[in-house]
Amino acid sequence: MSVAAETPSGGRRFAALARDALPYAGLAAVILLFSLSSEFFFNTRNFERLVTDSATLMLVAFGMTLVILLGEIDLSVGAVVALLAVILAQVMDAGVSWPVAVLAVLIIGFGIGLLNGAITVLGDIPSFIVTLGMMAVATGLSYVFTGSISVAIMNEPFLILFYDARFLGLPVPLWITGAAFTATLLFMIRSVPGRELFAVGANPAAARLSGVPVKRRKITVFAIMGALVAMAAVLSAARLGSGAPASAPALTLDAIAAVIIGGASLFGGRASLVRTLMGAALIAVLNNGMVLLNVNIDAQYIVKGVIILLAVVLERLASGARP
Amino acid sequence: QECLGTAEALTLTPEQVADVSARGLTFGFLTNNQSDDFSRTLVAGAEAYSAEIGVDLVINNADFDANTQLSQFDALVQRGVDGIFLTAVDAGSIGQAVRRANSADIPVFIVGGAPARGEVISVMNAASYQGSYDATAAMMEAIGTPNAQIAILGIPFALQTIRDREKGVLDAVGAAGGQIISLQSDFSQDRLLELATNVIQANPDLAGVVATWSLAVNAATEAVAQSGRDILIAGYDSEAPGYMELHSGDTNIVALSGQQAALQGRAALEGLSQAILEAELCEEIITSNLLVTAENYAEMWDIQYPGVKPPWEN
Amino acid sequence: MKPTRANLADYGLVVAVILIVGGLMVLSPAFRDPANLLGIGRQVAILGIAAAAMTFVILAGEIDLSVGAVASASAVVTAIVLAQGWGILAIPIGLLVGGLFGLLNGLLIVTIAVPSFIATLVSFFIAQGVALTLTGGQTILFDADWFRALFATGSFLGNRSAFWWLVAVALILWWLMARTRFGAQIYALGGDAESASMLGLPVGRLRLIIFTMTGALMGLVGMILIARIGNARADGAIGLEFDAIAAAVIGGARLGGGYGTMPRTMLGVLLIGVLNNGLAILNVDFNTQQVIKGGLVVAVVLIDRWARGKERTA
Amino acid sequence: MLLALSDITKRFPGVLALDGARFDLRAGEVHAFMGENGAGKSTLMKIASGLFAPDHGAISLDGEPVSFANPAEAKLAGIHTVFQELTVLPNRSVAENLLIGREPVRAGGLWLDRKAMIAEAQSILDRLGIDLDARVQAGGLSTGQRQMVEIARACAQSPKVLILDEPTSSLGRAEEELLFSLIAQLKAEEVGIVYITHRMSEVFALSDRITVLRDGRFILTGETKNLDRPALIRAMVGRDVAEDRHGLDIDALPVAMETQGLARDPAVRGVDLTLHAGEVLGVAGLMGSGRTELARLLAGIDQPTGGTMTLFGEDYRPHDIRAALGRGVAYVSEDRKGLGLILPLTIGDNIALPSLDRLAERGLIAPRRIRDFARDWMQRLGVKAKDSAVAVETLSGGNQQKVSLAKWLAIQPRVILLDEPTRGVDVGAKAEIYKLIRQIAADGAAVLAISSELPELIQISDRIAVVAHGRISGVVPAAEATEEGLLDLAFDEGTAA
Ligand SMILES: Nc1ncnc2c1ncn2[C@@H]1O[C@H](COP(=O)(O)OP(=O)(O)OP(=O)(O)O)[C@@H](O)[C@H]1O
Ligand SMILES: Nc1ncnc2c1ncn2[C@@H]1O[C@H](COP(=O)(O)OP(=O)(O)OP(=O)(O)O)[C@@H](O)[C@H]1O
Ligand SMILES: [Mg+2]
Ligand SMILES: [Mg+2]
Repeated sequence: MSVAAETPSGGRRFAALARDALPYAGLAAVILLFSLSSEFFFNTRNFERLVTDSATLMLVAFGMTLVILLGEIDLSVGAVVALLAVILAQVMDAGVSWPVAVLAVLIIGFGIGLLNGAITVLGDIPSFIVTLGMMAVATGLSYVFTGSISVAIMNEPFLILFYDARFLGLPVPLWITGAAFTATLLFMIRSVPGRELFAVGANPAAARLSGVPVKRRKITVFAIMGALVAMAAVLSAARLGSGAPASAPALTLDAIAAVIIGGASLFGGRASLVRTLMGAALIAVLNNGMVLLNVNIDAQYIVKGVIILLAVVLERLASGARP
Repeated sequence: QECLGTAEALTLTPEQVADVSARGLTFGFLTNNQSDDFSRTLVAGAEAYSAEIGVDLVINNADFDANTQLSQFDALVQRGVDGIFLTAVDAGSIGQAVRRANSADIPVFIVGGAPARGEVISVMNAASYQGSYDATAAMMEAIGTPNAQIAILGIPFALQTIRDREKGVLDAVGAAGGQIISLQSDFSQDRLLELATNVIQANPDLAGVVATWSLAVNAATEAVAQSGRDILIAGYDSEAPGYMELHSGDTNIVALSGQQAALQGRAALEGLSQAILEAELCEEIITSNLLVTAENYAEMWDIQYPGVKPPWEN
Repeated sequence: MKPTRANLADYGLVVAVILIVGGLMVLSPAFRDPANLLGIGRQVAILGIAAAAMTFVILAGEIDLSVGAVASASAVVTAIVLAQGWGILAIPIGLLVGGLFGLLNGLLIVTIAVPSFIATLVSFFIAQGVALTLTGGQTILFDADWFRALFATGSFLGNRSAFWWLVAVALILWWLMARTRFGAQIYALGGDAESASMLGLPVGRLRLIIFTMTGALMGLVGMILIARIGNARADGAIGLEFDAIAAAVIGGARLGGGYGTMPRTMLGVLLIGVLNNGLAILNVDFNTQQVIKGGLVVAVVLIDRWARGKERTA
Repeated sequence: MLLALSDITKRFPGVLALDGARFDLRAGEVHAFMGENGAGKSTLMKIASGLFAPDHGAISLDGEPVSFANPAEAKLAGIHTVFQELTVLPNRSVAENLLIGREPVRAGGLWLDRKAMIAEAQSILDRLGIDLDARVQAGGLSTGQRQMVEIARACAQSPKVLILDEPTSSLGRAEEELLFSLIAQLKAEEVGIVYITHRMSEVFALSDRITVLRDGRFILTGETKNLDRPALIRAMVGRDVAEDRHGLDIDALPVAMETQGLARDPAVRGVDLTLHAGEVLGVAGLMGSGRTELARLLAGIDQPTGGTMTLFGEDYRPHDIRAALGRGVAYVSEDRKGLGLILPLTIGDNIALPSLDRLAERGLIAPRRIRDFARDWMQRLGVKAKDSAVAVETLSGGNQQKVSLAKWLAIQPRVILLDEPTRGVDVGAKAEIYKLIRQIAADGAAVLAISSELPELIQISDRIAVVAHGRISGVVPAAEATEEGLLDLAFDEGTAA
């Protein structure tokens, strides 16, 4: 059982550090594989592009880590990213300045997350259903709002700032991802509500008896998820240069998979942000590597399945879990 | 003629082919999905021709995800291919990447509409509007009565071609004095079958169904057959199941509009090659559609699927 | 303390479904046509069988993301076998393909302790790859009227065979779940896997059986799928897993295991089927349908939850 | 020899749980198995039950060497076990729990015979004298009731070897009696019984022989009649443990909590109780008498349907547990696995959970603070574990109980409600916990301690209140209390109406 190692705890230092590093094993193996097979893969420009391109996935996966840690799920993220990008594009199209538009989208995203959380918690129904409903509603609305035509974003400063611009030599999306990662990590293991999440996910009844405001924590997490999704929508819109209703159907499953590949339990109480980062990186590297390697498009699925399996098995073996 | 404006005009001369071969080019080829006949025929056409002219292809599909397609596009730019051809998931959402290709001097040739920004060498489109207009008009004529009730079965997708097809249907129905009583759409063939069945069931006076994409054609055909009613069908996309229907001699399909995917696949490589040889392409290149009916289906198959054995010969 | 017995409040879901059906009946004469109501029965056959199998999986505390892809792969293989003219052999082969994928899931989960989410995600990719490789993205046609009649189109006791397959599967799975030792063990496993193994239940074998059975049932789903429409495609049943999980969860199955019943899952299936059918008949457009369906499903589950009242949780 | 385990070694990551341990069992004997928390008793018996494979060593049954790949095989061989961790399935009825794996069937096994199942289960319950409806969901049972279900399940399968791992840890006196007569009956049928317990009185009343384990090593096996209490304790703990009684002058102490007519239907039906700061008020009662329900009302977990409460003279009406915590009232649940602890989390996280707010500095918590904090409390309660980063689920039962206590003591409550505070704790540790409870009281906290172990109540309390049928049937100064007197009150019929 590597459960203990997953949770933040007091007394561990080097051994724990080493164990935290082990999930890199699967990712490292894949990177090595690609580097050996394609001359185009292993270089800074490709990695930089990879990081920038996977920022959306990363942000959503960070939020998903918190949600899954609680034993909940959010199936609406892909649809909400698309809807928010559409709104962002339309608002800017209507002449609103980009800071206001971005702020508005962040607030709406936060509100959607809050709504998901509130219905789940106050209605006491599974988040699976609530967010499935939200997914359908958001998808429907993004098509209805646009009449199925993607809305181009012509605001160059916005596009540059959230995609091309650099700060201290690194691309802005990387800074945003890094900031979100640090903030989420701090929240998860250094803040009171964050640490309480582990208890809420593993045993909500016991957490409640320990004085944890379980409902409030759950709603908070969904709201944080909403904000991260909104930030992801901003980056996605800047990257695509448009608000498109079909922009991110694969995002939801990819984000959940990243978290689970990172060793989290779908049923709550166990998740690690560092490992989620690895899981998301694995997915991003896989998608990128397959293009560069020119893997046959039909075989790509099989290769992807087998590599995910190998990475997971390798990681489980390395971290000393059951066979 | 200032620019090359048709698929035929793109044809490479033997000298040009030799020139292209000598350069050892690699082209990236991105489809918006890989499970439909159109994409596969397009790819097959391109693959066959790439062997002829000696260029390498890197092929990928986006499973209808605009973000994924953008990543794939960027990976191709990163790989330094000599040209990129894509059937866009959403033309409006690829412009950023097109700009990056522009600055890397990689020519881009696109199906599905001009991107919002960046320069492409040309936009290739099938004659969506005209094709669906023609097929629908043929059906309206076969129905023959005014005020005929028509249902549309479509795909809820944000592609320019889909909107053009629907417009073609509306105009043709309007011109013949018919009325559209239902417009339903879905992505799945099984759901489309359900929708078609429900629509037929709910409308006793339904005279015709226009299916605006391949799976809708299959679904409409099957639903009409199961209902046993005399409802006529026009369709956009003629694929093996539609051809088999026409071949059976007992069908409600009046006409199908066939896109020339294999031709487009070939034209894609020719267009990119022409651009590399510094020829000027017109802003839009339209490939004409085939109007496939019970009379001409055998000839049409050979045009639409060159070198592929017709299904009725199996 | 009183024994747990079904009381009126347990019927919140029934009431909600009845309200929706009633509303649609008032709104649309075509909906209340008996022929249409019967039609809903067969339209939900595929979803119903997948949801029934998924209920078992969820009950055992697991999840299966591969069902859609596995059903598609079996469908493709079956169609190819039929097209080869191997006749009746197609049926065992189709079931076998599904069963093998199910077995693969089970083995990954039981022998190398991969969480079922990952194991079935892996088979999802593999099954999809297999289906695409086998079809090359083309639609596979076959000609076997007996097969189509047997699995979907044949009439029997006033409804089509597809509906009767659903009835048969739902009854058998209900029996397995509620009336056999095997079912009791699955409830135990899902209630507390650790206790179940301390009690000496063959936990590994139970998981293997569940996943293999689900796989084989997806073989059946694949056959019904192609029998309904008469062709097979690599993406025939993609996405089925989410609808199936949704139907089971709407019916009250708890992700995490231990809770769920077949009749309530069937109510969930019925709800989805009725909404799909009714909204199409009312000619609500696809995107608005999404919005309405999303909202209604949440509302129905809220009503159901509210009717059942607060359970004592701590 | 019916069952013999010899030279058994078992290692868990970082722990040598068993180190050449041995144990033998004769047919028709009750063999008490003793040892401190974490000595390895449960582990050894899990090996005998086929749940764990030993790293080394041999098992023989009826003189034949055997090895069990899983619990099913052990059961088939006739070894049935009531595990320390309850394995009652919450989502199933009592009947389904009792008959799991051998449900009555009709039609050649094709059809579960539900009627027969309920009838059979009910008859098992009735035969064993357990007052339970076989149709209710097990999730709603109290811990004691679950334990009875567990015992009934094992006994009903005509075992050859019956292993009982702390079967009475949440049983009241009446159920205990029931179990004892059951054991006598099985003994007469030549069943060999392994009996693990931390209750001394039971050992001497019940067992024929005693085996003691310490730190995974065999210490002794002897006839019970040749051993006495101090000797046994010394063998287990390696030193002597004192026992004493208390009795403060209540009138001199300030009133901490007072209830009047406190009720919540149907379990609590009008409780008048006064709890003083500085005293330990024991609460006795039969299983299901409403003690836990009462404590939950005081802790703000459930809402009363009637009556009033005051806390240090002020109106006290907590609308939820956080409100109660905010006013310094803490509750230690009897259901360690379900409500007390978060098993997959570490010791540190468990202990710190209710204290996180206090440990935070400007909203952030340093992991080191949690570590130090947890280490301190682990030391105070003598939690045996490598460090605070160990997952609680890998601890022995007694050590888990200590963690669950530490977690609540750590918030330094003004009123602490202890529900079975020494469930599954060994004698040595018990004595330490008693000392600790007395210490908290001496430091001024008001302690209310529910326990089903009457000697324990007599030893730790200043006064003992007895609950019967949801009411207080009497309050006795501990100095004057006798087990018989308390039982009389517990059975009091006057409160039943
Ligand atoms: N699954 C496990 N993983 C790791 N360590 C374990 C596991 N089970 C038991 N241990 C360790 O083995 C040792 C023996 O534990 P065991 O449960 O056998 O003690 P016990 O004698 O039954 O104690 P108690 O009286 O408290 O029940 C303890 O140190 C415990 O922490
Ligand atoms: N979690 C629960 N859910 C439902 N009913 C419960 C629960 N806990 C206790 N009860 C019921 O409430 C009644 C009073 O039980 P309670 O646990 O308060 O008694 P107790 O005197 O503490 O006995 P015990 O020794 O079993 O804890 C019993 O009938 C019991 O079955
Ligand atoms: Mg033990
Ligand atoms: Mg109690």
